[in-house]
Amino acid sequence: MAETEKYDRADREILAAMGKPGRLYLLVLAFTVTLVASGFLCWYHQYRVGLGVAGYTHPVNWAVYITNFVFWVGIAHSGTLISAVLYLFRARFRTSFNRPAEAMTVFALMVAGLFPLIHLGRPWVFYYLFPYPNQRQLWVNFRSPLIWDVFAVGTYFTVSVVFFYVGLIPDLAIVRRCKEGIRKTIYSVLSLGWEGTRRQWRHYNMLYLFLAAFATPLVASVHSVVSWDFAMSILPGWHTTIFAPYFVAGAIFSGTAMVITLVVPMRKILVLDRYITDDHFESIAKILLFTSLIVSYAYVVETGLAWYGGNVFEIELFRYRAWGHYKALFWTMITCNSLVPLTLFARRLRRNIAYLFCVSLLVNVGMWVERFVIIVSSLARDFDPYVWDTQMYRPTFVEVGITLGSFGMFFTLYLIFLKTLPVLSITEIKEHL
Amino acid sequence: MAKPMIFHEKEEFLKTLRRLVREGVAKERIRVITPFSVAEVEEILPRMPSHVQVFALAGAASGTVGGFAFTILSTLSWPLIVGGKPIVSIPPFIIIAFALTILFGALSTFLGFLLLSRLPSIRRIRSVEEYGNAFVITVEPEEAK
Amino acid sequence: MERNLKKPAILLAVSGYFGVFLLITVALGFSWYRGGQAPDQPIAFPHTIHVSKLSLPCNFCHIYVDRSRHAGAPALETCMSCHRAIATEREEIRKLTRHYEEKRPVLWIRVYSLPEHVYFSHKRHVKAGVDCSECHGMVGAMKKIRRVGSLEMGWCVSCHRAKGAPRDCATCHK
Amino acid sequence: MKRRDFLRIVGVLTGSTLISSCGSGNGSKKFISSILPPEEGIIPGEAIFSPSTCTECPAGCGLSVTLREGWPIKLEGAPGHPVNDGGLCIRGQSSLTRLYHPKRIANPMLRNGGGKFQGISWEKAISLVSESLADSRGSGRKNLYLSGRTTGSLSALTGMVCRKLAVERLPEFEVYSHSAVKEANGLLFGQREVPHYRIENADFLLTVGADILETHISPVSCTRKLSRARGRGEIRWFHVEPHLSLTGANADKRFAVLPGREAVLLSYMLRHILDRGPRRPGLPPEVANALQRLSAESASEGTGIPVGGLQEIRDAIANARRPLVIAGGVSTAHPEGLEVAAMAGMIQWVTGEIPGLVDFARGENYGGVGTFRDMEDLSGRLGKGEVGVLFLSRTNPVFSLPKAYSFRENLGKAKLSVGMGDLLDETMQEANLVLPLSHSLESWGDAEPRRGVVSLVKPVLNPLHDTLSEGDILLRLMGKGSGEGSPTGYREYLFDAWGRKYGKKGRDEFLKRGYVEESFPAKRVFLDGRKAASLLEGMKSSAGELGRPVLVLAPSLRTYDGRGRGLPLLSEIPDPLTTISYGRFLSVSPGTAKESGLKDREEVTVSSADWSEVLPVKVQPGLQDGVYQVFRDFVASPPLRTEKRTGGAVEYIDGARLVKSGKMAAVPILSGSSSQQGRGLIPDPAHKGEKHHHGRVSLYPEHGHEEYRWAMVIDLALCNGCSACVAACHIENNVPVVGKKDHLKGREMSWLRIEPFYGDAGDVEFLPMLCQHCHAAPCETVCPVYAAYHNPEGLNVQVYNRCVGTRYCSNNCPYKVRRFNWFWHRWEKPLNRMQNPDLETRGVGVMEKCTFCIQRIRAAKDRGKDEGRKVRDGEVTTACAQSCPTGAIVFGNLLDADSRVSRLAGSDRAYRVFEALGTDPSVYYLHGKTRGSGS
Repeated sequence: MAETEKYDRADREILAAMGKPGRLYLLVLAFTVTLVASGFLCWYHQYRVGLGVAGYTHPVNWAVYITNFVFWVGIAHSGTLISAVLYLFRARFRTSFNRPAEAMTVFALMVAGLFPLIHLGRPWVFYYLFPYPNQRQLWVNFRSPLIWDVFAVGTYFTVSVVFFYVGLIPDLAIVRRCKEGIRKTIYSVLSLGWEGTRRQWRHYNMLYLFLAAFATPLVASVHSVVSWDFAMSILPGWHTTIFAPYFVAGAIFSGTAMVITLVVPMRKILVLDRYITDDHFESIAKILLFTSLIVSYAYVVETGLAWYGGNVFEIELFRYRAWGHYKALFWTMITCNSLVPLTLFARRLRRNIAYLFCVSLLVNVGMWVERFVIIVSSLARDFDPYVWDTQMYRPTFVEVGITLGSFGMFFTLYLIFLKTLPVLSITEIKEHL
Repeated sequence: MAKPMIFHEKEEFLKTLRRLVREGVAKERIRVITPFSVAEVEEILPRMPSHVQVFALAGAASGTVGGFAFTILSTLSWPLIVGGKPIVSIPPFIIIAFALTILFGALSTFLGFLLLSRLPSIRRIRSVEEYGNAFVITVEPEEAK
Repeated sequence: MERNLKKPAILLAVSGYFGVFLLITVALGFSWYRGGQAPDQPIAFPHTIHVSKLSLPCNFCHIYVDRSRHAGAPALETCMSCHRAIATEREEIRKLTRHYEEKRPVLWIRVYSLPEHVYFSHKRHVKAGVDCSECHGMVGAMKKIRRVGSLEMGWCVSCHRAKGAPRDCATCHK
Repeated sequence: MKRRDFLRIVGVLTGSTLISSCGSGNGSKKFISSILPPEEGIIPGEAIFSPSTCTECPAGCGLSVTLREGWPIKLEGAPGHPVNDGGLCIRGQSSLTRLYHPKRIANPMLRNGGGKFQGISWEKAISLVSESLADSRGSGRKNLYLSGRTTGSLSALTGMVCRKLAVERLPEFEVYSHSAVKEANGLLFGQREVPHYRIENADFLLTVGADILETHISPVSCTRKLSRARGRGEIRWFHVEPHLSLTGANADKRFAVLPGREAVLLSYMLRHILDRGPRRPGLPPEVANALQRLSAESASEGTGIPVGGLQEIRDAIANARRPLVIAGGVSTAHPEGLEVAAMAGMIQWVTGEIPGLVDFARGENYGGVGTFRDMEDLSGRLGKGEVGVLFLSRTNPVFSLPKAYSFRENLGKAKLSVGMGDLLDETMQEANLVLPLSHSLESWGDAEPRRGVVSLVKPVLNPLHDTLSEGDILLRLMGKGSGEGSPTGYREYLFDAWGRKYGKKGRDEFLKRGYVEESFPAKRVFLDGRKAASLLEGMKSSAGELGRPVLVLAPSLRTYDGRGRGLPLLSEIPDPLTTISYGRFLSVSPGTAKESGLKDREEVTVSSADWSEVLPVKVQPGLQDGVYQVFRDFVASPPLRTEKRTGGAVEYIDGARLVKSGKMAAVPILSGSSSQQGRGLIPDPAHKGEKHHHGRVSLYPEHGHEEYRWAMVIDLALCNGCSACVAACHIENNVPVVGKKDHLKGREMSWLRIEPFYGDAGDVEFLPMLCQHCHAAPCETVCPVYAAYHNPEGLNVQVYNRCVGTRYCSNNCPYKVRRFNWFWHRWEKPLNRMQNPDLETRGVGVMEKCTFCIQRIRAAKDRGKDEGRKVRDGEVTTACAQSCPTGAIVFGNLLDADSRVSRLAGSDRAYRVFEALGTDPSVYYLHGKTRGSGS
């Protein structure tokens, strides 16, 4: 048959996803939206009454909110990794993941960005955190890692959005073609009147290359900065030089897991097996395995440092992590992040999508717990024994609600994405058809 | 304007394109539309590379400079000692400068792209002749130039 | 027909969006204007006469201005020391006299008030040679006292910058 | 606006409204012109100080009350006062919260038919009382007047009124009446009095059970004298006690004696002193012979103190030039208490330190105070129904007396019981008629805590509620009773009383100064050999043994005998030894805990013959096995026996049994670890010689300070953990009281805390921890908005209004001294009056911490500027340093080379906590001498 028909088929099959939403879709959407709503209510309660409604037990001043922040920023990373880094490496399997991955990046960052504000004691003056000329003639303290966050995450978000959008332009042009009425208008506007002329393609390729080039250092930098929120402090368990690489690896690890978690059901429901093959999954599973090994290595190293360094504070802390109030979580973390992924050495398991899916879920859990353990346990055992926590920190319904809300928000956004934008980058797929 | 030739096979389209070039049709007069970026086209009709990188460089540079200027000046405008560190402590400022480099770089590259490729174009947003997934060649008449 | 429904809808949405901002700006502007307004005092005390005509020094009545952080309002005794004799027939002076005789303090309406977290000392500023008018404006020319400075942080700071006064936060923040 | 109305009233009186006029504080929208210009010296926005006397316990410490805008906002010890000389204890500091207590009784109340209280007017109340006085006189019932310890003019007035109205004045009731000591002194020297001990002149002090730092007679006075002497290194101090008290924890050496066996110890000491050859005036032979002879072994057998320990004490006394022995507290509150007190007396006699160290001339005025037996009798008379009107003033027998007395029941049998007090305590709730008393800050009066020391009680504000002072009530009663109509008020009464006593000029001096001190010739006393001998004879057949395990009821540092229980601040501040803030607990020894598998917070039922209580357990290092310990105020009407000879209560419950209830109680134990975990917060005295100033290596150029670098030195050898500083800080800085729920989450707000760290021997050292105002502060760098920064005077400033509440600063503070406002903290009216207008009250979501009392620094600099000079050393001090009874805290300018601070900071005892972290703190600690525990 004629090539064009192949292409048309691809268009049809991929755009099929954007058809009328089915009952299942609506149900899931309704569910996630309710999560968001309840999360918002919890936050409002906290806003009115004060941060005390959360379960903080001094000296544990940071807990679930910061955990979520780190977790979501982490999730964002693999998006950039897949779309930018793999682009530069010309990895073939990238094309089948990059669109959902990029979408994930953007949404994860939207969610992550909320948490620094949620965890503020006085959210109503959040704007103090932004450097803008004001009548008070005050600026921010650029020495504070929290301000680095503002810049790093802000930049990351902007760049990811641009990258995501640029990738979409030619596809939007295709959508424009198949839509009618107001939708057509909208998509034509979004596609900026893309034609596919030679000139456009030339500049487009160049732009895409440069964006990829710009985004790649972000993969390393953003989570390093996030890790410095902790590493720059003097707290035993936080103040370690290995935190930056350790966190970046962790971020990609968790992000990759999340990609799998999202793409497996997507491929099943939207029948995209032709475009997302098991080989693709296998190669991404390899990334998962690799990063898992790095993370496990980091666990060993930080414990080793504490033990070999002979610093009483560090030693006590790591003893406490493994055998103290939070030991259950610590061992969950080890199991999910270090032990379970080892099974992926077996090729059969790598290619077993169902199994891969389960592993990815476990890794998601494990990585969330990892952040929690790092943050909470270190705070609970610092220098002055008098202030060691007298009883365990437990999140309250507010924190739980807001956390669930954040997941709700993420998936809501993702579901909307499925119905409004092409879920795979069609043009790129065509190139390789 | 001239009637476009529409092809359904990439090879066939490329053949025609080569032929046209051989026949000595001025490159400027050949207008090509493809459903996706086709590397061969560039080989057949070579052109000096895109200028997008200029924008990238300019943006990035301004980001770096701006980043340092901003942090240093704002701290000097109200010097406050924190943690016994000097007012102008470069190491942390590097991080800010770096972030801004990437940010400005990316944005200005994007703007550059829009400028160079004449996007967004209102006319085409209004109406654009769609060729679906076909490869199209239009040869503009001499007097067009 | 769907179209012609959507168009006005969009129009409405857009105009509403900007409308809100417009309203907020107007409201802010108005409140600011009100802030600058001169309130009606229980006794219409004319600074014009006392300051310009009689050219009384400020600390003739605000006796604490160079001794305390507060300038202090004159005790009615002080007013009466003159007004037992002067202009006794005037309505406002009668009011004053009534207050004095019934031992009811006069509750003036505050024109300059600082938030709780600010430490401000009249004494220090006066001793540093800051003229009253620099913050309170040409009181002598005001029939009713009007707030001239915004009393916002930036307002204080710019003067401190200009005069090289300390800019340590703890100077003013309690 | 409430406050405005009040000010208007006061304003009319004094013109002090002007103080509040134009107050930049609380952004008030009104601006007041008062009627008259204020009196001379009153400057708006400036603090005024007024002398007064603390009435929280019988000690009668002198106060200097800080007034702002017409309201008392802070109490400080009056410098130079003969009792406390500037110091003030935790209870005294909290006295303000009694004045402003939201639950204070606002007006007289009468119990109606339904047993409910309903308000009545004073006229009604007074006439009701005098009527029932009259007709019970008619019906041959007795009218009785019972009060807490009363001295000075009030005592005189009470006497007069009682005579006039034919009311029988009962001996005053105090839980700690020192009856054994009085009895013993009566017996030996014919002086039924508690003498004044001149600790400052002794070179060796042996305290037997007397908790001189907590509640014993005059704690602040004792603490001050003792710590001055210790500061000069002129005194050694041993302490002997059956349980563990804060006092014991602070002695140079502490010996745990078997409960009730102190007499054996002392007789051994006395014997030894006699054998050491004659000291003037020696003992009459019959006494000497009566004194039993004990070998060190048998003495050790009898007392449970190892032989070595005994010899150590023995030699210490024998070798001391001016040894002083003080027996009291729980050691004199058991069946052999009289002997213990007598032995102490005889040792004092033998060592010839009467009247040198033991001064009967200026006794502690406990003459009028009765005993538990008196109360038993009273209860009996009530039971017989022979009592008409019973006045109960400033006393809470229903709570304090043993159940066996069945005082509560019998109280109902009185025709009319009239309760006088400020809070509705157990006794007041039982009374038929409640007459609210004004706080000492609202009323005139005086006190004579020690013979010849008269201290002024002077009102600083109009009564907040419809209350009267006890004096006024009495005068009104007299007026009604004697039909001559109400005479002049108590104020007038006092003024001419003082006038008569000191003359016009003397009175004004008294009113200005706040106290007078008369001098007496030393009183010679002589030992009555016969009585002493017979006492010793009786002792041979000692019946002092208490059946163990024994439960000791210890006096409470925070609430004295329980009278402070009503005050929220006193429960907010943890007990220094256990760091438990809210709720009751039972202390058990580590040994007991181990063998019966008890953990902290575990609930047990502690019971004796006919009594039981459920209490959570706290394992108390240093407590000896076989002894349990609770504070007196944890147990309502405890099952105490009365001691036959002294009439005092036996503060022990012997044969106490523990039964686990298996439940865990929610007890806020604030300390996360009772040991330092070898982290050297308080360096081990073993390497005291070491230099503690590590050279600091920094990548950055140092930043300097021009005029001032404020710094603090805390002498751990002097600090005894009494927590007065914590209370002072709370009140000075508007630090909120957050309550038990938040304490359980570790969310206490106190800017200053006392950290007790126990050694393996059960010895404890206290580390006051507050913001260290680091030169290179970790908290500052991490604040995104400069809310925390280092100011040119070396203060680590927190700008509350800039704080967004990331809590990063607290995370990064190695000392964890930053406090976060998790909620809006509100001061229940009228407690909000107590707020210091020089500080903003922090809202929700803001981080706060110690500021080195920046408002005081600001004021001092302001004065300095006016006089065109720098702030002098000692001119400005922090609230904690000011109220510290031991003078352990010194504050000043480190740049001034000859300021006390910089001299002490240079001493080789000086070190800083976690110096290795390179935070370079401005708080220096002088590490303590080793305090071993003998047992």
